[in-house]
Amino acid sequence: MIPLSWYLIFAAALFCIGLYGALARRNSVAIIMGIELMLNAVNINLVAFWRYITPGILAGQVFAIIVFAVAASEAAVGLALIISIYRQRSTVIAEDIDLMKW
Amino acid sequence: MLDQWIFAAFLLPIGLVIPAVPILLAALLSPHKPNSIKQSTYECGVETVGETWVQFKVQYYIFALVFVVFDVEAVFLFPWAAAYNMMPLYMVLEGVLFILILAAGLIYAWRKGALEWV
Amino acid sequence: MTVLQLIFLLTAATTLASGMMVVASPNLVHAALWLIMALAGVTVFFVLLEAGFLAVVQVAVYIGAIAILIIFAVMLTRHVAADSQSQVTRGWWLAALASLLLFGGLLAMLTQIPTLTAGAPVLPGNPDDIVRDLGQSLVSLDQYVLPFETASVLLLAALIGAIVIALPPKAAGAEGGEP
Amino acid sequence: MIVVLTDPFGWIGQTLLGLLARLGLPVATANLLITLLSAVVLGTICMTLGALITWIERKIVARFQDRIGPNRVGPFGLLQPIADGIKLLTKETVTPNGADTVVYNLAPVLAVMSVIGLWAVIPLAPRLVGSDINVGVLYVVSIGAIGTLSIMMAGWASNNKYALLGAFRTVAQLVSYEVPMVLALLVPTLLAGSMGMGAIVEKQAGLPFIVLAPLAALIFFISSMAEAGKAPFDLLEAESEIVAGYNIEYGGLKFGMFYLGEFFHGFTIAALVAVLFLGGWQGPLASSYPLLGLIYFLAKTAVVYFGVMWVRFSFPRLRIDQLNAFNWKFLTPLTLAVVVVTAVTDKLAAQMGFSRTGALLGANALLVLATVWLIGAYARSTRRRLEPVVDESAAAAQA
Repeated sequence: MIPLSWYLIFAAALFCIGLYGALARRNSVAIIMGIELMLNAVNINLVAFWRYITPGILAGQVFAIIVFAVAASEAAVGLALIISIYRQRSTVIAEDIDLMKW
Repeated sequence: MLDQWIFAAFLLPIGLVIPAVPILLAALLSPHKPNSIKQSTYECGVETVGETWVQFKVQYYIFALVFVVFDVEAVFLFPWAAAYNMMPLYMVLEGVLFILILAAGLIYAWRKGALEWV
Repeated sequence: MTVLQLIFLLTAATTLASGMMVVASPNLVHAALWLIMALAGVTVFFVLLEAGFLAVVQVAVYIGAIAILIIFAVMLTRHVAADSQSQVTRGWWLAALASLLLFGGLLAMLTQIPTLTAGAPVLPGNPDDIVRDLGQSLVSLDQYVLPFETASVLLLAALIGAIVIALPPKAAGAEGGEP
Repeated sequence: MIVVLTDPFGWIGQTLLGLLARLGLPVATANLLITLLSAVVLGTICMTLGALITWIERKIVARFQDRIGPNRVGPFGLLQPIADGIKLLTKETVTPNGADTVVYNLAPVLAVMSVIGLWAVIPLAPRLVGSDINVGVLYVVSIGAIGTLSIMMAGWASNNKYALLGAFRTVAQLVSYEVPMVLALLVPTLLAGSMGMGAIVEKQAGLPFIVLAPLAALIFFISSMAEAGKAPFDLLEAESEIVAGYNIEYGGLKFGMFYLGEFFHGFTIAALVAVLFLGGWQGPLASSYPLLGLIYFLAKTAVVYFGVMWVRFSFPRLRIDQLNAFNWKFLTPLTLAVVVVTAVTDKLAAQMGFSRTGALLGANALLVLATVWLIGAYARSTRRRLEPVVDESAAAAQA
């Protein structure tokens, strides 16, 4: 039988890979990919806790579905922003989009 | 429940192998005489101009965007539909409300001209 | 049950390797394809966790919709020259350090807790009931009806917002000539 | 001996299980082996059927066009697919310059897999279904997504602008038509109260769902035809507009695989319509004689497939703006209305004690009338808006 800790450790590793991608990549589309990885890691945790700890209560699955909706909305709006910025400034490098930073 | 998935778990890799075998076989059987004209990009004999990665219009993205939203909506609605038989009327109406809220989004996209192909 | 463990380990290794390629690949289309591979790996975990509904939803929503959206965005914002530039920020080692520290901390914490090594309990009821219960709990007033309707509003807002942002201004009309 | 004739599948399974048990294998391993074997058999049958379908389709299109069709190789040209296969097998495999080799070669394989994979959840006969998972309907949707992905990969990896442009158009089309398809799938789910294909077929014992939801069946049929890229929705290979589409740079057997996958996809959607709306293997005596069930299922599939071919060979190709307008401005709103109306009517009919069939049929009829009236009103308003532009001579010429 697969112990719960395996799922949690796997999810932690996937989350950290995603975190590195979101922090270190310069291209904003790549940053969104990193965020998607992190959201997936979270989903694995939610479903694993549902399966192992509260199989009778569906809160984990409902939460995972809400995460799907949030991930879809986030990707849709985020990528639309990137496309819009690319149209105006023809760059998608996150460091170059610093007009609002200072 | 897990054993119901075994067949699908077998069939999907087999679905990969079945087309891959003839392709590999063809790579072994067929003649191989490459030359630069044969391998050049096919554009009906016209010389290729510019690079392949031309910019595409944003319309493609808009369609994909509307699709994503409706796909996620369907994800919420499928469990609702599966539980339909044991629901009282007001629960059905909650699902209908969910659909109507998104229908408003479709109407907005329509009015905004996002669904036009230009 | 060792077969299941083997499947778990193989899938975990593939998924993590694909995840590494997502953050390491200089070619963004390749990164997106590796992302799809990683998402497919996560699907296998959902199947192993007996959440069949989430597994198919993962493929339909993530691979079928979000990944396509990402590939479209990559193609729409592509610079050939960008591939040869550095793909990581100057402080990438800080990011790597932070990720490694976080992973180390989580690992230390997870291995400390003894109750996590227990196996999964048997699921109550038959699998068809789980999806039905899910559907019913999404719309029953004392459970998740509020998140359910809010999700609809969130999707509506995302749709409207993204269209407003992505749609080019009408007056420009410069894009009409492009393919 | 009677058992062999009435329930051959169960008999084969039992015999194999007995044989393997005599070899000393534990029951679990033997079951696993039988599952693997049946998956291999199903995959091979799918591939063979795909080849056969090219012959059937060529024969029928020939009849539509007053020709004879393939008749040289073998009786009635039956061996034509084999001859084609041998020809494709010996053709030189050309990989274009600058192509992304791995992705380029993976794309046709994935395209075929996305079609074969669908057959895992299709119930072929009573007690004969590969994976009777409780989310079969959504499984169909998600495997279809892999097909979309394979086209994107093919277009991108070819390093050819027309291939990429074709892939973009194709993916935009597939993705658009997936919306009404998925929403139409809600209707059988709702009527059966389950997402499992097996349960949906069981629930159609008395009455197939096409009687309860004719509009949903029609919408599913149309949108899955567009998903399969069949004419009049075959813009993906509009040779007059974009050379050939996403598969320009493919030749030999790799092109053959795309072609085969597309042909077999047409047959698969016919099978899906048969399962979801026509009752699959349901028919007189089917539940006690599984072989009869398989025959019913295949007959229904064949009828729907003939419908697919009929539409295909009769209608001209749509323009891309018409294609998208048809989907987003007609099919999607209509599907949303169908789902809402079906859900509310069925529940109200159950509460007020009306006949379920009558209420749903009436609701569908009302919906059709409303749609026709709306289209008429729209056409009238368009005509009124355009009227000043039309000059007298053109109007006279038209009259």
